[in-house]
Amino acid sequence: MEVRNTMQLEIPAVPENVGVARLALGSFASQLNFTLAELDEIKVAVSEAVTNSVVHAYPEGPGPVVVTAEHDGRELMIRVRDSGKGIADVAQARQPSFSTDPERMGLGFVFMDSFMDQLEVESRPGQGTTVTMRKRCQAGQQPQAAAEEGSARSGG
Amino acid sequence: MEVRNTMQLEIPAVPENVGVARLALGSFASQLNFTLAELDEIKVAVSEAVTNSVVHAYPEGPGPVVVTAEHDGRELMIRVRDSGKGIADVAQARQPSFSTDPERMGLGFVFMDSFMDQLEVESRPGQGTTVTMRKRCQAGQQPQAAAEEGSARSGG
Amino acid sequence: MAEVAKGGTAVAIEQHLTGRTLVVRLQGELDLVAAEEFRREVEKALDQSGARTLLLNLSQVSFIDSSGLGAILGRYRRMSQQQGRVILVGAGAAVLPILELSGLLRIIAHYETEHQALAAS
Amino acid sequence: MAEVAKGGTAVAIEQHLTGRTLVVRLQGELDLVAAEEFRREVEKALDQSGARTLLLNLSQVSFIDSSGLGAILGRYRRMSQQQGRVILVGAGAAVLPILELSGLLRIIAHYETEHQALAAS
Ligand SMILES: Nc1ncnc2c1ncn2[C@@H]1O[C@H](COP(=O)(O)OP(=O)(O)O)[C@@H](O)[C@H]1O
Ligand SMILES: Nc1ncnc2c1ncn2[C@@H]1O[C@H](COP(=O)(O)OP(=O)(O)O)[C@@H](O)[C@H]1O
Repeated sequence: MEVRNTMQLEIPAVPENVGVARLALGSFASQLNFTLAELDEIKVAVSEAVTNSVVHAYPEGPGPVVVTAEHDGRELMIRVRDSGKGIADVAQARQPSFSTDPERMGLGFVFMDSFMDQLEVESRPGQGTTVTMRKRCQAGQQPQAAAEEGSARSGG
Repeated sequence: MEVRNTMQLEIPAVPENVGVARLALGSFASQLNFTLAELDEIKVAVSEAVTNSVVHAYPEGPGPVVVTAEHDGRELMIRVRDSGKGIADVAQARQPSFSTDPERMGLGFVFMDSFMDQLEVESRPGQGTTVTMRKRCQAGQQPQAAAEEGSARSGG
Repeated sequence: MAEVAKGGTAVAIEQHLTGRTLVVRLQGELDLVAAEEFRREVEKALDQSGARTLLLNLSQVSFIDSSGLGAILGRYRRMSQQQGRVILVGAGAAVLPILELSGLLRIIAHYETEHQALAAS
Repeated sequence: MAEVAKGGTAVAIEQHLTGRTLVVRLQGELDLVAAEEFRREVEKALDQSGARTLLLNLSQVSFIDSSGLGAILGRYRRMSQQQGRVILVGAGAAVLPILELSGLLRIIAHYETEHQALAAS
Protein backbone atom coordinates (compact mmCIF):
# COMPACT_ATOMS: atom_id res chain seq x y z
CA MET A 1 0.00 0.00 0.00
CA GLU A 2 1.60 3.23 -1.18
CA VAL A 3 0.28 5.70 1.36
CA ARG A 4 -1.46 8.68 -0.16
CA ASN A 5 -2.82 10.23 3.01
CA THR A 6 -2.66 9.67 6.75
CA MET A 7 -4.13 11.06 9.93
CA GLN A 8 -3.72 10.65 13.64
CA LEU A 9 -6.23 11.69 16.26
CA GLU A 10 -5.58 11.52 19.98
CA ILE A 11 -8.46 11.98 22.41
CA PRO A 12 -9.26 11.10 26.01
CA ALA A 13 -11.62 8.15 26.36
CA VAL A 14 -14.82 10.05 27.14
CA PRO A 15 -18.22 9.48 25.46
CA GLU A 16 -18.32 12.93 23.78
CA ASN A 17 -15.22 12.07 21.75
CA VAL A 18 -16.78 9.11 19.98
CA GLY A 19 -18.49 11.61 17.68
CA VAL A 20 -15.28 13.56 17.14
CA ALA A 21 -13.54 10.39 15.94
CA ARG A 22 -16.48 9.28 13.82
CA LEU A 23 -16.76 12.60 11.99
CA ALA A 24 -13.01 12.95 11.44
CA LEU A 25 -12.72 9.42 10.09
CA GLY A 26 -15.90 9.76 8.03
CA SER A 27 -14.39 12.79 6.32
CA PHE A 28 -11.05 11.01 5.84
CA ALA A 29 -12.82 7.96 4.34
CA SER A 30 -14.79 10.15 1.94
CA GLN A 31 -11.50 10.85 0.16
CA LEU A 32 -11.80 7.34 -1.30
CA ASN A 33 -14.31 6.07 -3.81
CA PHE A 34 -16.73 4.63 -1.23
CA THR A 35 -20.51 4.68 -1.68
CA LEU A 36 -22.64 6.51 0.89
CA ALA A 37 -23.71 3.15 2.35
CA GLU A 38 -20.07 2.12 2.73
CA LEU A 39 -19.24 5.42 4.43
CA ASP A 40 -22.07 4.76 6.88
CA GLU A 41 -20.59 1.31 7.56
CA ILE A 42 -17.15 2.79 8.21
CA LYS A 43 -18.64 5.30 10.64
CA VAL A 44 -20.36 2.51 12.56
CA ALA A 45 -17.11 0.52 12.74
CA VAL A 46 -15.17 3.55 14.06
CA SER A 47 -17.93 4.34 16.52
CA GLU A 48 -17.87 0.78 17.89
CA ALA A 49 -14.10 0.61 18.26
CA VAL A 50 -13.81 4.00 19.99
CA THR A 51 -16.88 3.32 22.15
CA ASN A 52 -15.18 0.12 23.36
CA SER A 53 -12.11 2.07 24.48
CA VAL A 54 -14.39 4.57 26.22
CA VAL A 55 -16.67 2.03 27.89
CA HIS A 56 -14.37 -0.90 28.65
CA ALA A 57 -10.71 0.08 28.63
CA TYR A 58 -10.36 2.47 31.54
CA PRO A 59 -12.48 1.53 34.57
CA GLU A 60 -10.39 3.87 36.72
CA GLY A 61 -10.95 7.00 34.64
CA PRO A 62 -10.35 8.03 31.03
CA GLY A 63 -6.98 7.36 29.45
CA PRO A 64 -5.88 8.11 25.88
CA VAL A 65 -7.33 6.71 22.67
CA VAL A 66 -5.29 7.06 19.50
CA VAL A 67 -6.97 6.67 16.16
CA THR A 68 -4.71 6.47 13.11
CA ALA A 69 -5.75 6.00 9.52
CA GLU A 70 -4.14 5.82 6.14
CA HIS A 71 -5.16 5.12 2.57
CA ASP A 72 -3.62 4.64 -0.83
CA GLY A 73 -6.71 5.65 -2.77
CA ARG A 74 -7.96 2.04 -2.88
CA GLU A 75 -7.75 0.69 0.63
CA LEU A 76 -8.50 2.39 3.93
CA MET A 77 -6.79 1.26 7.13
CA ILE A 78 -8.09 2.44 10.50
CA ARG A 79 -6.42 1.62 13.80
CA VAL A 80 -7.90 2.36 17.24
CA ARG A 81 -5.54 1.91 20.16
CA ASP A 82 -5.94 2.29 23.90
CA SER A 83 -3.57 1.56 26.79
CA GLY A 84 -6.33 0.24 29.00
CA LYS A 85 -7.03 -2.99 30.81
CA GLY A 86 -7.04 -5.19 27.71
CA ILE A 87 -9.07 -8.28 26.85
CA ALA A 88 -8.14 -11.65 28.35
CA ASP A 89 -9.94 -13.80 25.77
CA VAL A 90 -10.22 -12.03 22.42
CA ALA A 91 -11.89 -14.96 20.67
CA GLN A 92 -14.65 -14.98 23.26
CA ALA A 93 -15.00 -11.17 23.15
CA ARG A 94 -15.56 -11.35 19.38
CA GLN A 95 -18.51 -13.76 19.71
CA PRO A 96 -21.91 -12.26 18.84
CA SER A 97 -23.81 -11.13 21.94
CA PHE A 98 -20.84 -11.59 24.23
CA SER A 99 -20.49 -8.63 26.58
CA THR A 100 -19.05 -8.18 30.04
CA ASP A 101 -21.59 -5.37 30.53
CA PRO A 102 -25.23 -6.46 30.96
CA GLU A 103 -26.44 -3.09 29.62
CA ARG A 104 -24.65 -3.59 26.31
CA MET A 105 -25.46 -5.71 23.28
CA GLY A 106 -22.16 -7.43 22.57
CA LEU A 107 -22.42 -6.43 18.92
CA GLY A 108 -19.44 -4.06 18.68
CA PHE A 109 -16.97 -6.53 17.23
CA VAL A 110 -19.73 -8.12 15.13
CA PHE A 111 -20.43 -4.77 13.45
CA MET A 112 -16.74 -4.00 12.92
CA ASP A 113 -16.37 -7.45 11.36
CA SER A 114 -19.47 -7.18 9.15
CA PHE A 115 -18.85 -3.66 7.94
CA MET A 116 -15.14 -3.77 7.23
CA ASP A 117 -13.28 -6.24 4.98
CA GLN A 118 -10.76 -7.15 7.63
CA LEU A 119 -10.63 -6.90 11.41
CA GLU A 120 -7.67 -7.65 13.64
CA VAL A 121 -7.83 -7.37 17.43
CA GLU A 122 -4.63 -7.43 19.46
CA SER A 123 -4.89 -7.18 23.21
CA ARG A 124 -2.81 -7.91 26.29
CA PRO A 125 -4.40 -7.71 29.73
CA GLY A 126 -3.02 -4.69 31.54
CA GLN A 127 -1.39 -3.35 28.37
CA GLY A 128 -4.23 -2.23 26.15
CA THR A 129 -6.10 -3.07 22.99
CA THR A 130 -5.41 -2.31 19.34
CA VAL A 131 -8.10 -2.80 16.72
CA THR A 132 -7.05 -2.64 13.07
CA MET A 133 -9.67 -2.54 10.32
CA ARG A 134 -9.36 -2.40 6.56
CA LYS A 135 -11.82 -1.75 3.77
CA ARG A 136 -11.26 -1.54 0.01
CA CYS A 137 -13.26 0.60 -2.34
CA GLN A 138 -14.11 0.24 -6.01
CA ALA A 139 -11.50 1.39 -8.47
CA GLY A 140 -12.20 4.87 -9.75
CA GLN A 141 -10.77 8.33 -9.96
CA GLN A 142 -13.37 10.17 -7.95
CA PRO A 143 -15.16 9.53 -4.71
CA GLN A 144 -18.72 8.41 -5.49
CA ALA A 145 -20.47 9.65 -2.39
CA ALA A 146 -20.72 13.34 -3.30
CA ALA A 147 -21.95 12.56 -6.79
CA GLU A 148 -24.59 10.17 -5.40
CA GLU A 149 -25.84 12.70 -2.95
CA GLY A 150 -26.00 15.20 -5.77
CA SER A 151 -28.04 13.02 -8.08
CA ALA A 152 -30.29 11.91 -5.23
CA ARG A 153 -31.29 15.48 -4.65
CA SER A 154 -31.11 17.10 -8.06
CA GLY A 155 -34.56 17.76 -9.36
CA GLY A 156 -33.88 19.53 -12.67
CA MET B 1 -9.05 27.20 32.57
CA GLU B 2 -9.66 23.81 34.14
CA VAL B 3 -9.45 21.54 31.14
CA ARG B 4 -12.46 19.30 30.69
CA ASN B 5 -11.63 17.82 27.31
CA THR B 6 -8.78 17.90 24.82
CA MET B 7 -7.98 16.61 21.35
CA GLN B 8 -5.02 16.50 19.03
CA LEU B 9 -5.18 15.87 15.31
CA GLU B 10 -2.14 15.45 13.11
CA ILE B 11 -2.52 15.52 9.34
CA PRO B 12 -0.36 16.18 6.31
CA ALA B 13 -0.93 19.61 4.75
CA VAL B 14 -3.06 18.53 1.79
CA PRO B 15 -6.34 20.16 0.73
CA GLU B 16 -8.46 17.08 1.47
CA ASN B 17 -7.57 17.29 5.15
CA VAL B 18 -9.05 20.74 5.68
CA GLY B 19 -12.45 19.05 5.87
CA VAL B 20 -11.18 16.38 8.27
CA ALA B 21 -9.99 19.09 10.67
CA ARG B 22 -13.14 21.17 10.27
CA LEU B 23 -15.47 18.26 11.03
CA ALA B 24 -13.42 16.99 13.97
CA LEU B 25 -13.22 20.45 15.53
CA GLY B 26 -16.87 21.18 14.78
CA SER B 27 -17.84 18.07 16.72
CA PHE B 28 -15.45 18.95 19.54
CA ALA B 29 -16.85 22.51 19.73
CA SER B 30 -20.41 21.18 19.86
CA GLN B 31 -19.62 19.83 23.32
CA LEU B 32 -19.90 23.43 24.55
CA ASN B 33 -22.98 25.61 24.76
CA PHE B 34 -22.45 27.35 21.40
CA THR B 35 -25.33 28.34 19.11
CA LEU B 36 -25.48 26.86 15.61
CA ALA B 37 -24.30 30.20 14.19
CA GLU B 38 -21.30 30.20 16.53
CA LEU B 39 -20.45 26.62 15.53
CA ASP B 40 -20.49 27.74 11.89
CA GLU B 41 -18.11 30.56 12.79
CA ILE B 42 -15.74 28.18 14.54
CA LYS B 43 -15.74 25.90 11.50
CA VAL B 44 -14.83 28.82 9.24
CA ALA B 45 -11.98 29.85 11.55
CA VAL B 46 -10.57 26.29 11.63
CA SER B 47 -10.95 25.99 7.88
CA GLU B 48 -9.03 29.24 7.32
CA ALA B 49 -6.18 28.35 9.68
CA VAL B 50 -5.69 24.85 8.26
CA THR B 51 -6.10 26.07 4.68
CA ASN B 52 -3.27 28.55 5.32
CA SER B 53 -0.95 25.76 6.42
CA VAL B 54 -1.94 23.77 3.33
CA VAL B 55 -1.65 26.63 0.85
CA HIS B 56 1.19 28.74 2.20
CA ALA B 57 3.40 26.84 4.63
CA TYR B 58 5.00 24.14 2.51
CA PRO B 59 5.91 25.27 -1.01
CA GLU B 60 8.18 22.23 -1.36
CA GLY B 61 5.54 19.61 -0.59
CA PRO B 62 3.17 18.85 2.30
CA GLY B 63 4.55 18.77 5.83
CA PRO B 64 2.63 18.16 9.05
CA VAL B 65 -0.19 20.24 10.50
CA VAL B 66 -1.08 19.70 14.14
CA VAL B 67 -4.43 20.89 15.44
CA THR B 68 -4.95 20.81 19.18
CA ALA B 69 -7.99 21.94 21.10
CA GLU B 70 -9.19 22.05 24.65
CA HIS B 71 -12.14 23.38 26.57
CA ASP B 72 -13.32 23.83 30.13
CA GLY B 73 -17.01 23.88 29.29
CA ARG B 74 -16.98 27.69 28.89
CA GLU B 75 -14.06 28.54 26.66
CA LEU B 76 -12.73 26.75 23.61
CA MET B 77 -9.08 27.02 22.62
CA ILE B 78 -7.96 25.87 19.17
CA ARG B 79 -4.34 25.84 18.04
CA VAL B 80 -3.16 25.15 14.48
CA ARG B 81 0.57 24.64 14.08
CA ASP B 82 2.76 23.97 11.06
CA SER B 83 6.55 23.73 10.68
CA GLY B 84 6.56 25.50 7.36
CA LYS B 85 8.20 28.57 5.94
CA GLY B 86 6.64 31.00 8.38
CA ILE B 87 5.50 34.61 7.96
CA ALA B 88 8.05 37.43 7.88
CA ASP B 89 5.62 40.25 8.73
CA VAL B 90 2.66 39.01 10.74
CA ALA B 91 1.07 42.44 11.16
CA GLN B 92 1.02 42.89 7.39
CA ALA B 93 -0.29 39.37 6.82
CA ARG B 94 -3.21 40.08 9.15
CA GLN B 95 -4.34 43.14 7.14
CA PRO B 96 -7.65 42.71 5.26
CA SER B 97 -7.08 41.80 1.60
CA PHE B 98 -3.38 41.18 2.07
CA SER B 99 -2.31 38.01 0.31
CA THR B 100 0.92 36.80 -1.25
CA ASP B 101 -1.19 34.72 -3.65
CA PRO B 102 -3.08 36.68 -6.34
CA GLU B 103 -5.69 33.92 -6.56
CA ARG B 104 -6.64 34.28 -2.89
CA MET B 105 -8.70 36.89 -1.07
CA GLY B 106 -6.53 37.72 1.91
CA LEU B 107 -9.47 37.23 4.24
CA GLY B 108 -8.26 34.19 6.19
CA PHE B 109 -6.94 36.09 9.21
CA VAL B 110 -9.83 38.57 8.98
CA PHE B 111 -12.33 35.72 9.34
CA MET B 112 -10.40 34.08 12.19
CA ASP B 113 -10.33 37.44 13.93
CA SER B 114 -14.01 38.25 13.35
CA PHE B 115 -15.36 34.84 14.25
CA MET B 116 -13.32 34.05 17.33
CA ASP B 117 -12.97 36.16 20.50
CA GLN B 118 -9.21 36.09 20.43
CA LEU B 119 -6.55 35.38 17.80
CA GLU B 120 -2.83 35.08 18.31
CA VAL B 121 -0.40 34.43 15.46
CA GLU B 122 3.17 33.41 16.20
CA SER B 123 5.52 32.84 13.31
CA ARG B 124 9.22 32.63 12.63
CA PRO B 125 10.48 32.50 9.05
CA GLY B 126 11.87 29.05 8.38
CA GLN B 127 10.40 27.68 11.61
CA GLY B 128 6.67 27.61 11.12
CA THR B 129 3.46 29.25 12.20
CA THR B 130 1.20 28.74 15.20
CA VAL B 131 -2.28 30.21 15.28
CA THR B 132 -4.14 30.17 18.60
CA MET B 133 -7.83 31.06 18.75
CA ARG B 134 -10.24 31.28 21.66
CA LYS B 135 -13.99 31.60 21.88
CA ARG B 136 -16.25 31.67 24.93
CA CYS B 137 -19.80 30.40 25.03
CA GLN B 138 -22.81 31.39 27.10
CA ALA B 139 -23.02 29.87 30.53
CA GLY B 140 -25.33 26.88 30.60
CA GLN B 141 -25.41 23.21 31.34
CA GLN B 142 -26.26 21.90 27.92
CA PRO B 143 -25.06 22.62 24.41
CA GLN B 144 -27.72 24.71 22.68
CA ALA B 145 -27.12 23.67 19.12
CA ALA B 146 -28.91 20.30 19.21
CA ALA B 147 -31.95 21.77 20.96
CA GLU B 148 -32.14 24.60 18.41
CA GLU B 149 -31.96 22.20 15.54
CA GLY B 150 -34.67 20.17 17.22
CA SER B 151 -37.06 23.05 17.71
CA ALA B 152 -36.33 24.40 14.25
CA ARG B 153 -37.61 21.16 12.79
CA SER B 154 -40.19 19.96 15.24
CA GLY B 155 -43.64 20.25 13.81
CA GLY B 156 -45.85 18.82 16.59
CA MET C 1 -50.97 16.51 21.72
CA ALA C 2 -48.99 17.73 24.73
CA GLU C 3 -45.26 17.83 24.79
CA VAL C 4 -44.08 15.66 27.63
CA ALA C 5 -40.38 16.20 27.59
CA LYS C 6 -37.71 17.60 25.38
CA GLY C 7 -34.09 17.24 26.04
CA GLY C 8 -30.86 16.69 24.48
CA THR C 9 -27.48 17.74 23.47
CA ALA C 10 -26.42 15.19 20.92
CA VAL C 11 -29.85 14.07 19.77
CA ALA C 12 -32.91 16.24 19.81
CA ILE C 13 -35.74 14.34 21.46
CA GLU C 14 -39.34 15.39 20.99
CA GLN C 15 -42.08 13.57 22.84
CA HIS C 16 -45.84 13.70 23.10
CA LEU C 17 -48.62 11.48 24.32
CA THR C 18 -51.43 10.44 22.00
CA GLY C 19 -53.97 8.24 23.76
CA ARG C 20 -51.85 5.75 25.68
CA THR C 21 -49.03 5.91 23.17
CA LEU C 22 -45.89 7.89 23.91
CA VAL C 23 -44.56 9.18 20.61
CA VAL C 24 -40.84 10.00 20.68
CA ARG C 25 -39.20 11.60 17.66
CA LEU C 26 -35.44 11.35 17.69
CA GLN C 27 -33.15 13.46 15.63
CA GLY C 28 -29.39 13.31 15.14
CA GLU C 29 -26.81 10.63 15.75
CA LEU C 30 -27.82 7.89 18.14
CA ASP C 31 -24.45 6.93 19.59
CA LEU C 32 -23.11 6.45 23.14
CA VAL C 33 -23.78 10.02 24.32
CA ALA C 34 -27.20 10.25 22.70
CA ALA C 35 -28.20 6.77 23.92
CA GLU C 36 -27.59 7.88 27.49
CA GLU C 37 -29.78 10.99 27.09
CA PHE C 38 -32.44 9.04 25.28
CA ARG C 39 -32.53 6.46 28.08
CA ARG C 40 -32.87 9.16 30.74
CA GLU C 41 -35.49 11.26 28.97
CA VAL C 42 -37.65 8.40 27.79
CA GLU C 43 -37.61 6.61 31.16
CA LYS C 44 -38.78 9.83 32.81
CA ALA C 45 -41.55 10.29 30.26
CA LEU C 46 -42.65 6.66 30.58
CA ASP C 47 -42.79 6.96 34.37
CA GLN C 48 -44.85 10.15 34.19
CA SER C 49 -47.21 9.19 31.39
CA GLY C 50 -48.03 5.57 32.16
CA ALA C 51 -48.01 4.95 28.40
CA ARG C 52 -48.71 1.40 27.20
CA THR C 53 -47.09 1.82 23.81
CA LEU C 54 -43.79 3.53 23.03
CA LEU C 55 -43.50 4.68 19.43
CA LEU C 56 -39.98 5.64 18.40
CA ASN C 57 -39.81 7.70 15.24
CA LEU C 58 -36.32 7.23 13.77
CA SER C 59 -36.89 9.05 10.48
CA GLN C 60 -34.58 11.93 11.45
CA VAL C 61 -31.88 9.69 12.91
CA SER C 62 -28.85 9.89 10.64
CA PHE C 63 -26.65 7.42 12.49
CA ILE C 64 -27.03 4.52 14.90
CA ASP C 65 -24.55 2.07 16.40
CA SER C 66 -24.76 -0.73 18.97
CA SER C 67 -24.99 1.78 21.84
CA GLY C 68 -28.09 3.30 20.24
CA LEU C 69 -29.55 -0.16 19.60
CA GLY C 70 -28.89 -1.03 23.24
CA ALA C 71 -30.93 1.97 24.39
CA ILE C 72 -33.85 0.87 22.20
CA LEU C 73 -33.58 -2.73 23.40
CA GLY C 74 -33.55 -1.51 27.01
CA ARG C 75 -36.85 0.32 26.50
CA TYR C 76 -38.27 -2.76 24.76
CA ARG C 77 -37.40 -4.84 27.83
CA ARG C 78 -39.05 -2.37 30.16
CA MET C 79 -42.24 -2.15 28.12
CA SER C 80 -42.41 -5.94 27.76
CA GLN C 81 -42.19 -6.37 31.53
CA GLN C 82 -45.24 -4.18 31.99
CA GLN C 83 -47.16 -5.81 29.11
CA GLY C 84 -46.59 -2.79 26.91
CA ARG C 85 -44.91 -2.60 23.55
CA VAL C 86 -42.42 -0.69 21.42
CA ILE C 87 -42.94 0.26 17.78
CA LEU C 88 -40.28 1.68 15.45
CA VAL C 89 -41.09 4.07 12.63
CA GLY C 90 -39.36 5.40 9.57
CA ALA C 91 -35.80 4.11 9.87
CA GLY C 92 -33.85 5.34 6.85
CA ALA C 93 -30.94 4.09 4.77
CA ALA C 94 -28.32 4.68 7.47
CA VAL C 95 -30.34 3.01 10.23
CA LEU C 96 -32.39 0.18 8.74
CA PRO C 97 -29.45 -2.10 7.80
CA ILE C 98 -28.18 -1.90 11.38
CA LEU C 99 -31.60 -2.71 12.83
CA GLU C 100 -31.82 -5.69 10.50
CA LEU C 101 -28.32 -6.99 11.14
CA SER C 102 -28.81 -6.76 14.91
CA GLY C 103 -31.94 -8.94 14.84
CA LEU C 104 -33.95 -6.22 16.60
CA LEU C 105 -36.55 -6.23 13.81
CA ARG C 106 -37.37 -9.84 14.65
CA ILE C 107 -38.77 -8.72 18.02
CA ILE C 108 -39.87 -5.11 17.38
CA ALA C 109 -42.30 -4.08 14.63
CA HIS C 110 -41.23 -1.39 12.18
CA TYR C 111 -43.56 0.79 10.08
CA GLU C 112 -42.79 3.35 7.45
CA THR C 113 -44.96 6.12 8.91
CA GLU C 114 -46.42 7.06 12.28
CA HIS C 115 -49.84 6.90 10.69
CA GLN C 116 -49.37 3.27 9.69
CA ALA C 117 -47.91 2.43 13.08
CA LEU C 118 -50.78 4.01 15.01
CA ALA C 119 -53.38 2.39 12.74
CA ALA C 120 -51.84 -1.02 13.28
CA SER C 121 -51.40 -0.69 17.03
CA MET D 1 -33.00 22.40 -19.76
CA ALA D 2 -29.96 20.38 -20.73
CA GLU D 3 -27.35 19.32 -18.25
CA VAL D 4 -24.03 20.77 -19.29
CA ALA D 5 -21.66 19.30 -16.79
CA LYS D 6 -21.73 17.51 -13.49
CA GLY D 7 -18.70 16.86 -11.47
CA GLY D 8 -17.44 16.73 -8.07
CA THR D 9 -16.17 14.94 -5.13
CA ALA D 10 -16.54 17.39 -2.30
CA VAL D 11 -19.36 19.48 -3.72
CA ALA D 12 -21.96 18.19 -6.09
CA ILE D 13 -22.23 20.57 -9.02
CA GLU D 14 -25.27 20.57 -11.26
CA GLN D 15 -25.37 22.81 -14.30
CA HIS D 16 -27.75 23.66 -17.09
CA LEU D 17 -28.21 26.37 -19.62
CA THR D 18 -31.44 28.36 -19.78
CA GLY D 19 -31.33 30.97 -22.52
CA ARG D 20 -27.92 32.57 -22.18
CA THR D 21 -27.80 31.95 -18.45
CA LEU D 22 -25.69 29.15 -17.04
CA VAL D 23 -27.41 27.92 -13.89
CA VAL D 24 -25.06 26.15 -11.48
CA ARG D 25 -26.44 24.52 -8.36
CA LEU D 26 -23.83 23.76 -5.77
CA GLN D 27 -24.25 21.36 -2.93
CA GLY D 28 -22.01 20.56 0.01
CA GLU D 29 -19.15 22.39 1.64
CA LEU D 30 -17.45 25.03 -0.49
CA ASP D 31 -13.92 24.88 0.92
CA LEU D 32 -10.45 24.61 -0.66
CA VAL D 33 -11.03 21.24 -2.36
CA ALA D 34 -14.51 22.11 -3.57
CA ALA D 35 -13.43 25.56 -4.77
CA GLU D 36 -10.84 23.95 -7.03
CA GLU D 37 -13.43 21.60 -8.56
CA PHE D 38 -15.95 24.35 -8.89
CA ARG D 39 -13.41 26.57 -10.69
CA ARG D 40 -12.50 23.76 -13.12
CA GLU D 41 -16.05 22.63 -13.90
CA VAL D 42 -17.58 26.08 -14.22
CA GLU D 43 -14.76 27.40 -16.41
CA LYS D 44 -15.28 24.44 -18.73
CA ALA D 45 -19.03 25.02 -18.86
CA LEU D 46 -18.59 28.76 -19.45
CA ASP D 47 -16.17 28.08 -22.32
CA GLN D 48 -18.54 25.59 -23.93
CA SER D 49 -21.79 27.45 -23.44
CA GLY D 50 -20.86 31.02 -24.19
CA ALA D 51 -23.24 32.05 -21.40
CA ARG D 52 -23.62 35.76 -20.63
CA THR D 53 -24.96 35.30 -17.14
CA LEU D 54 -23.72 32.89 -14.50
CA LEU D 55 -26.32 32.08 -11.84
CA LEU D 56 -24.88 30.36 -8.78
CA ASN D 57 -27.50 28.68 -6.62
CA LEU D 58 -26.03 28.35 -3.12
CA SER D 59 -29.16 27.14 -1.34
CA GLN D 60 -27.69 23.66 -0.77
CA VAL D 61 -24.27 24.93 0.29
CA SER D 62 -23.84 24.19 3.99
CA PHE D 63 -20.43 25.78 4.42
CA ILE D 64 -18.26 28.39 2.75
CA ASP D 65 -14.90 29.93 3.65
CA SER D 66 -12.53 32.38 1.97
CA SER D 67 -11.38 29.74 -0.53
CA GLY D 68 -14.97 29.25 -1.67
CA LEU D 69 -15.48 33.02 -1.84
CA GLY D 70 -12.30 33.29 -3.91
CA ALA D 71 -13.69 30.83 -6.45
CA ILE D 72 -16.87 32.89 -6.77
CA LEU D 73 -14.90 36.15 -7.06
CA GLY D 74 -12.72 34.58 -9.76
CA ARG D 75 -15.78 33.75 -11.87
CA TYR D 76 -17.12 37.27 -11.25
CA ARG D 77 -13.88 38.70 -12.66
CA ARG D 78 -14.03 36.50 -15.72
CA MET D 79 -17.66 37.36 -16.47
CA SER D 80 -17.03 41.07 -15.93
CA GLN D 81 -14.16 41.00 -18.43
CA GLN D 82 -16.48 39.65 -21.11
CA GLN D 83 -19.33 42.05 -20.17
CA GLY D 84 -21.28 39.26 -18.52
CA ARG D 85 -22.50 38.97 -14.96
CA VAL D 86 -22.80 36.73 -11.95
CA ILE D 87 -25.90 36.36 -9.79
CA LEU D 88 -26.07 34.55 -6.46
CA VAL D 89 -29.19 32.77 -5.24
CA GLY D 90 -30.50 31.38 -1.99
CA ALA D 91 -27.52 31.64 0.37
CA GLY D 92 -28.62 30.29 3.75
CA ALA D 93 -27.76 30.94 7.38
CA ALA D 94 -24.29 29.40 7.18
CA VAL D 95 -23.31 31.22 3.99
CA LEU D 96 -24.97 34.66 3.94
CA PRO D 97 -23.03 36.16 6.89
CA ILE D 98 -19.76 35.24 5.18
CA LEU D 99 -20.85 36.76 1.88
CA GLU D 100 -21.81 39.94 3.70
CA LEU D 101 -18.66 40.19 5.79
CA SER D 102 -16.46 39.70 2.74
CA GLY D 103 -18.05 42.60 0.86
CA LEU D 104 -18.92 40.33 -2.08
CA LEU D 105 -22.59 41.32 -1.87
CA ARG D 106 -21.62 44.91 -2.64
CA ILE D 107 -20.53 43.84 -6.14
CA ILE D 108 -22.66 40.74 -6.82
CA ALA D 109 -26.48 40.68 -6.63
CA HIS D 110 -28.14 38.10 -4.43
CA TYR D 111 -31.76 36.85 -4.77
CA GLU D 112 -33.74 34.49 -2.64
CA THR D 113 -34.93 32.24 -5.47
CA GLU D 114 -33.83 31.34 -9.00
CA HIS D 115 -37.18 32.56 -10.20
CA GLN D 116 -36.61 36.04 -8.78
CA ALA D 117 -33.07 36.11 -10.11
CA LEU D 118 -34.11 35.12 -13.64
CA ALA D 119 -37.00 37.58 -13.62
CA ALA D 120 -34.66 40.40 -12.57
CA SER D 121 -31.89 39.57 -15.05
N1 LIG E 1 -10.92 -1.68 24.18
C1 LIG E 1 -11.34 -2.64 25.05
N2 LIG E 1 -10.76 -2.74 26.28
C2 LIG E 1 -11.18 -3.69 27.15
N3 LIG E 1 -12.15 -4.59 26.87
C3 LIG E 1 -12.76 -4.54 25.67
C4 LIG E 1 -12.39 -3.57 24.70
N4 LIG E 1 -13.14 -3.76 23.60
C5 LIG E 1 -13.94 -4.79 23.86
N5 LIG E 1 -13.72 -5.29 25.11
C6 LIG E 1 -14.39 -6.47 25.73
O1 LIG E 1 -14.99 -7.25 24.69
C7 LIG E 1 -16.39 -7.39 24.94
C8 LIG E 1 -17.16 -7.45 23.65
O2 LIG E 1 -17.05 -6.21 22.96
P1 LIG E 1 -18.18 -5.77 21.91
O3 LIG E 1 -18.41 -6.88 20.93
O4 LIG E 1 -17.78 -4.48 21.35
O5 LIG E 1 -19.50 -5.64 22.77
P2 LIG E 1 -19.97 -4.58 23.88
O6 LIG E 1 -19.14 -3.34 23.76
O7 LIG E 1 -21.40 -4.36 23.57
O8 LIG E 1 -19.78 -5.24 25.22
C9 LIG E 1 -16.75 -6.22 25.84
O9 LIG E 1 -17.91 -6.49 26.61
C10 LIG E 1 -15.49 -6.06 26.69
O10 LIG E 1 -15.49 -6.98 27.76
N1 LIG F 1 0.64 29.07 7.85
C1 LIG F 1 1.20 30.00 7.05
N2 LIG F 1 2.46 29.82 6.56
C2 LIG F 1 3.06 30.76 5.78
N3 LIG F 1 2.44 31.91 5.39
C3 LIG F 1 1.20 32.13 5.83
C4 LIG F 1 0.52 31.20 6.67
N4 LIG F 1 -0.71 31.71 6.95
C5 LIG F 1 -0.78 32.89 6.33
N5 LIG F 1 0.34 33.17 5.65
C6 LIG F 1 0.64 34.40 4.87
O1 LIG F 1 -0.27 35.41 5.28
C7 LIG F 1 -1.01 35.89 4.16
C8 LIG F 1 -2.41 36.29 4.57
O2 LIG F 1 -3.15 35.17 5.00
P1 LIG F 1 -4.74 35.15 4.92
O3 LIG F 1 -5.27 36.37 5.60
O4 LIG F 1 -5.21 33.84 5.47
O5 LIG F 1 -5.09 35.27 3.38
P2 LIG F 1 -4.90 34.24 2.16
O6 LIG F 1 -4.75 32.85 2.66
O7 LIG F 1 -6.15 34.44 1.36
O8 LIG F 1 -3.69 34.68 1.40
C9 LIG F 1 -0.95 34.78 3.14
O9 LIG F 1 -1.12 35.24 1.82
C10 LIG F 1 0.45 34.21 3.38
O10 LIG F 1 1.43 34.96 2.72
